[in-house]
Amino acid sequence: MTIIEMFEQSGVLTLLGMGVVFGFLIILVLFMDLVAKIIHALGWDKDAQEGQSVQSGSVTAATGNSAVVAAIGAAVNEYRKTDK
Amino acid sequence: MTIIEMFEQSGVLTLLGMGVVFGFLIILVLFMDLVAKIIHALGWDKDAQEGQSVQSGSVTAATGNSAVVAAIGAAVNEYRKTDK
Amino acid sequence: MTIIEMFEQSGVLTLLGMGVVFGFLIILVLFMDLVAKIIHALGWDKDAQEGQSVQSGSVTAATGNSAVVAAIGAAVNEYRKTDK
Amino acid sequence: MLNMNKNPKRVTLIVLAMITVAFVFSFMGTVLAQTTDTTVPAQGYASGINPDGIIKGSENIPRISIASFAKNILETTGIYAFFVDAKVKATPAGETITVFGWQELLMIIVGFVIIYLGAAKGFEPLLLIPIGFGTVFVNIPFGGMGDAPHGFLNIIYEAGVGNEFFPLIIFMGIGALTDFGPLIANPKTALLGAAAQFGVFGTLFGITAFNFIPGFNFNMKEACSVAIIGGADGPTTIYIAAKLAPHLLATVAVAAYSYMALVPVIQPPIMRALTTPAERKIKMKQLRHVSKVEKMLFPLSVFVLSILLIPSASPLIGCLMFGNFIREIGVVERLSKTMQNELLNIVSIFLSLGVGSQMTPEKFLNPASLSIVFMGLLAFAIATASGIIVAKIMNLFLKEKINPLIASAGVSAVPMAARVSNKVGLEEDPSNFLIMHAMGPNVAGVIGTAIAAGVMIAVYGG
Amino acid sequence: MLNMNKNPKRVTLIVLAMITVAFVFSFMGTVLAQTTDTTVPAQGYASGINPDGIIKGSENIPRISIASFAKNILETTGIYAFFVDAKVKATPAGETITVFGWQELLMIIVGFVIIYLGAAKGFEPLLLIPIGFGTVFVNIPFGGMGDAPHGFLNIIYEAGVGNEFFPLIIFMGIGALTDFGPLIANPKTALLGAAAQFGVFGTLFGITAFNFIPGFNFNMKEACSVAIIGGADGPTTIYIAAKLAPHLLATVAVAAYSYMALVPVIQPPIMRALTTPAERKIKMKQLRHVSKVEKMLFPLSVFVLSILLIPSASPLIGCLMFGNFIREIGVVERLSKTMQNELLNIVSIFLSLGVGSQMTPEKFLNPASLSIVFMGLLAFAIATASGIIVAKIMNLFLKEKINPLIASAGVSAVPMAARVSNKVGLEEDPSNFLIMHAMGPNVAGVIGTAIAAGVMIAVYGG
Amino acid sequence: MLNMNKNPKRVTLIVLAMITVAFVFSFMGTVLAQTTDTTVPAQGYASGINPDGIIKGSENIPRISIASFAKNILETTGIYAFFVDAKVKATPAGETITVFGWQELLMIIVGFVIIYLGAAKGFEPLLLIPIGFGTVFVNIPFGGMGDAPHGFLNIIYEAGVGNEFFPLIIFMGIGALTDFGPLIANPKTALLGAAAQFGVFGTLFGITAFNFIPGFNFNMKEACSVAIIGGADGPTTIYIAAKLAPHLLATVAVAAYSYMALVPVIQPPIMRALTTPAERKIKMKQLRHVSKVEKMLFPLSVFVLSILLIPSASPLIGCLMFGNFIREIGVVERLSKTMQNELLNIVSIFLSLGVGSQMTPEKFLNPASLSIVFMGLLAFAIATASGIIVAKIMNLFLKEKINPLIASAGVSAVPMAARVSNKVGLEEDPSNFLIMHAMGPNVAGVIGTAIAAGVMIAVYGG
Ligand code: NA
Ligand code: NA
Ligand code: NA
Repeated sequence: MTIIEMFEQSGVLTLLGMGVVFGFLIILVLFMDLVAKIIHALGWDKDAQEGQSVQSGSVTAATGNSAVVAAIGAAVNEYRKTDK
Repeated sequence: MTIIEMFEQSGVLTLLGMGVVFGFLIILVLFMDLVAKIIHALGWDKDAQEGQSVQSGSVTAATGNSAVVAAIGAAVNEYRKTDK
Repeated sequence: MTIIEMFEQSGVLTLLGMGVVFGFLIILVLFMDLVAKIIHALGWDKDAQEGQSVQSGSVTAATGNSAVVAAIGAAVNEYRKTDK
Repeated sequence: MLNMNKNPKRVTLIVLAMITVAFVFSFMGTVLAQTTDTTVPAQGYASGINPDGIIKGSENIPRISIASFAKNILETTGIYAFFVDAKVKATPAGETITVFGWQELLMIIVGFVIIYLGAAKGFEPLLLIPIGFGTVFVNIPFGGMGDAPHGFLNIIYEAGVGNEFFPLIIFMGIGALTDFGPLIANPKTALLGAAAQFGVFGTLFGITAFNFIPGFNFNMKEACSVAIIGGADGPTTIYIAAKLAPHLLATVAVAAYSYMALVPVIQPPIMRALTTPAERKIKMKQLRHVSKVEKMLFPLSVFVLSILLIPSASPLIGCLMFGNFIREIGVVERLSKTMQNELLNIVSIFLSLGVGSQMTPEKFLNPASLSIVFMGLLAFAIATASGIIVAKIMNLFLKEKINPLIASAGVSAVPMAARVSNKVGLEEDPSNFLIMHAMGPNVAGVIGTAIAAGVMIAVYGG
Repeated sequence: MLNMNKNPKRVTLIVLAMITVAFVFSFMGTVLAQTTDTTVPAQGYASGINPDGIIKGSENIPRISIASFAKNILETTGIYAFFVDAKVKATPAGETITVFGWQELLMIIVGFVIIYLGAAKGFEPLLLIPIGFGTVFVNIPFGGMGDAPHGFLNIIYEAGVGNEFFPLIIFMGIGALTDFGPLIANPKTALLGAAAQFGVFGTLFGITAFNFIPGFNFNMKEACSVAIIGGADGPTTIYIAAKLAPHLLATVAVAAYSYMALVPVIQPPIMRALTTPAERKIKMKQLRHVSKVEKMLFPLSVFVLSILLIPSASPLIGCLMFGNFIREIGVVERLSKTMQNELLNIVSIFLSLGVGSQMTPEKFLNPASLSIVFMGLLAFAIATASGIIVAKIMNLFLKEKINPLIASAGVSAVPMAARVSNKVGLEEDPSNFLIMHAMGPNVAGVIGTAIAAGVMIAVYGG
Repeated sequence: MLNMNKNPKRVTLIVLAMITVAFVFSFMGTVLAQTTDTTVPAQGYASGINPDGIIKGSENIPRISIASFAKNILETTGIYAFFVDAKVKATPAGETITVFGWQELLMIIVGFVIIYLGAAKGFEPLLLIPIGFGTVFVNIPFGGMGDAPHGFLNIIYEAGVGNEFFPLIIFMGIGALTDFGPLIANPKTALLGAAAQFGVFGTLFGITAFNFIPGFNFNMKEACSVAIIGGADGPTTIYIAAKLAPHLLATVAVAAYSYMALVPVIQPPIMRALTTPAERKIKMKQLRHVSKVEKMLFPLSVFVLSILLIPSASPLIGCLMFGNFIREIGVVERLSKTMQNELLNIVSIFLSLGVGSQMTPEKFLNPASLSIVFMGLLAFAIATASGIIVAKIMNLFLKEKINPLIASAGVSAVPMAARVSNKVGLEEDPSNFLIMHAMGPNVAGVIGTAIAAGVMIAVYGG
């Protein structure tokens, strides 16, 4: 293979490789849309609809408790070290 | 080996295999009884006799604190995630 | 190799092996002194100078909280067991 | 030094500069190397001064055109392969067989069904999900994940599934997780764990009977590998299959784990059919407390007895009791935790993937697989029934009656079977908690199955 | 028994006594053994009655004198070796090459530079520190840590680096750590992850161009192994290199991880150059919440599509999605934690040490390494730019505009690249948090790179 | 889908139906396969229409009768084997030797004694318990756990005990657990760690002297493997034994760990004999605080010096310092925790089992084992004494006197030896806490022993 041929081969691989990558991800996007619609139609996404407030609540809690979390983490760490 | 012979072989294996299984476990039962008696005679089982009340106490505590345990578990989990 | 020769060989190995061990560790000691001086000159050891009081404080805290640590440890353990 | 984070650009420049210096040095080496060349092609090697030369090392690289690429990509899709593929493979018996693309597809579907079973709550998900993924992985056309020597699943299988390694590690972990206290407190329940082994041996007859159907050819080694499913013990099943009939390993393992998951479905009808309401209401005396010393001596005792009496069962019993001793001795908490958690989890993932990797068309799609599924069910039913019957026989002689519901737990499937005993008991009398009593036969069943496995190995060779 | 701790001396005595008894027994065995001797030397064997005899088994032991010892110890110092050593080794291409001591020293310095880069905050320390140590280890003269078959690093490399094992385990761990929620909530951002793969394929031209320079000879397989660096995915890079060009493995892996660490340096100038302030201020609608069922089905969907369409990418995609399914299914928390933590950490340490172990003079000190460093930089730049350009093109058609800053995250380098998008966005509008939006292209980039890798394997063989 | 849990029976039916469908398909494949048969026996193959045929594949299955089964089961009991067995094995030296059943029994008893020593509080239980179980496992007659290639212990041994792998992983873990702060704060205590290596080299003379006794034949390589026990460093001992005298591996490893456990028994009398009460009361100045930067640079410094000066010790030193650097650098907490916990624990279990697996009659029951036990004791005594003597010599020159009690900690056995120093010090002056001062020589002893090991490898080949 000469250098010119290799440029050519790179071109072919780029063209078609990007085609496959985009092709796959486009199919994936379409499939995901379909799955989302089916799930919504079947009502299986209720946890998400209800969960919205709950989840944001828990996030706040988690953030608010970060000091506690850190303290517990440290304690657990300490505990582990003593444990050895 | 014909099928009839294999039935015969299965019979022999069942008879004697079950004999060995029962034999082993009966010997184990007898041995455990012996060990328990020796341990009792030597007084090495005091922790069990005393422990009875203590242990039930700790079980209650553990159950009563299950919310706390879950909370700590979640916190530790959270901590682990942040930690990465 | 006769036994006498092996005594001789052991002698040579001891003499020179101990020389290497001491040599290495003496060089290490000198090197560490040098490193410590350079670090001190560059002021990179400030955390240690300041840390002194902080660290002893945290140690006390850790010791004082050992019951809490043990409790949390037990809780985490309990949590792990339930988790399975 | 600590300023580095503030000047990432400068750091980048310095690094690139250093690399350039390395380059200068490096050229020396390669210039030397260049002189030791072999045969140069007629066109010479490609470079700026000889752009028509051949690029060194490019001789064997395939050339692609848009058409050939499109064809190649198309022919390497799974869809194409499932319709068109046909590979010649060897069955475990050494016969050549043609594996078609649709068979691979079928196995992939089987894999997803296993994942589905596992992902549903309570169906041994820790094992069935990775087994299912392993099944899918190995059957992906052009995936090569099961190929020797460098395929992902082949590496895992060779490392520990096709030999004693992973099953015995799992047994160590199970030992470290198991509390033998209920068995020590009421040793006679061990006999119920022994009785359940009728499920193992009785199934031998059913498997022998299958030989009447043309196309089925089970010899005794294979029959043993299938019958052990009745022991409801995953690692023991894999251990025996690896020794006596490796080609059935995946099928018997999947059957064993599936039925262990189905214990709540299989057992209750049998339990109700074989017991009277009065028997199901029998209350048992609360278990005595077991001292720490007894718990420490128990694993050693079982281990020593197995060495003296049936050493071919000792690898299984020994590893189980090693784990349990580590658990009970208390001074090696580090090792106990590791065996129960990280080591057990890691090896579980690998063992399950490795088991799944054996689910290939040439090994699975044959009459034997179907019969294994039915025989596994039979084995569980016999094991359940014989435990209950032995309990009823024992009650003829015992003053303190045993509730026969706890006897079904003798199949092992720890702790699922004990929970089933408890549940069926509660149906009859909501104040009668049998779970702790059922744990005795439950853990004895593990020992009993290991002994049965030891007998098989002693007879048919390890 | 429990008194033992109180009487350690007595215990010691007892143990010594027991050992002495064992000794008495043991002699019997050896006395028997002694009779089965072969040829006795003329002097006889040494003992108290024959002190001039030869010590049995000492025939081949070298003798040392003070002078020879001193010389030997001196000649086995690293300092001496760095100045004097010259070993004949084989390059990956099969040519013989002389590796000099100073080249080993140079590689050790490179190793310490890698450690330095890693140890500085934020430079992929989890990977670069062990890679650096691996590099140092393998180049220690007389260390033998990379030697087959018993060297530490050789064992690690053979176990999982030179095959599919460790990279796929890492992918399982990454899957278990990744939340695909942002991608599921806004699937069209997947196209930005696809666009970034121009960084992979575009780099092929640059590498081809390097062939004009004498001394550079990249064939297509090698070019692919280098170009994949643009995917910013360590395990994929290693996976492809192990399949297509094992001799470049260490260099491309180190380049990939180094540039992943340098993302905050490389990307922002390109991002600012290609976007207008107005574009950088685009606010995106908050992401919808994604249901648990969708999160559970997503990994299975991607996996199934990859099997059907491009199965050569399925090992990578499949392991990633296996890990993610384990994460999202919820019932196997044990396995999920293990994959995310212990297994991932252990395999990371080994994979990194194993990668480092390939950084030897004969593999690294050649022109290819330098070009790989420059091509890696090019690949990252192209990937960043093409993502942004595709986002701008998409904005021509979309009603809800995409902030093109999130497109740079398509290179993967999770989650570093998404953080960079967020940071550059905040510079323009301190109230505009882009991080969650950027996570979509970010995780899509991982999938996109795996597909690109699948194409390469499909074309050039696995 | 989510209804599945509510209808387990229906699910079971569906699954069985699916399997039946698979069966229909599967028969096609096997019917095809049936055609490619080889030679059919005269009776034909068994089936319902030919019940007298031979079951395919059953030709080589042994037949059992009640009598033969009973005989077989009896002859495969451990009790029988211990009395009757006699196998011809090869010693490490290549001589054939007859191993009797009672010797296996003796080794099993030795295994349980090791377990007993380990299970007692404070006797290195993390190592001795698994070593003991490994010893028992490998000597179980008909267990086959040590057999190549598929035995459990053989797999473990080949994976990492017979090569550099496990010992170096352990060293990484030890490095990650060790705080070198006390040594950095008072570097001159490193000399006490050097002095203790007299215990290693001095023991060479004792081992040489054993050659006067007929039946003992230690060459220099074997002598070095035994002498290194004096270093009180398990992994280093195993590392050296694997390189210089693999047949002694188990014996020296068990001796090393046993004496490390017995340090509180061996050292105090020697310490009291060699010091005056005044010396034992010497108070040492509180250690200065050591900065984070110093702690980070220390492992790199030691590593670099070892590369430059004694690279044959670099694998040991390097892995120790790799672990320590990971610990001190702070940014890779994930790796540090993994090295200290899961990885260390898992490898400890395997290394210990693997060491135990070498405790077979043909390797252990010979005069060498006894002498190793006595020489190990001698080595510990010399190491303790020489540390103290050097401390006293140093005190002649130092203004700030060293308490010679801390010098005994130079044997390593971290942190046991340092605790012993502290305890003996407190006996003399209850307000004089020496533990932190003793940690300096203690960790220096690990480095010193690694250097001594490097010397041995440099001289006698790796
Ligand atoms: Na069972
Ligand atoms: Na990517
Ligand atoms: Na030492």
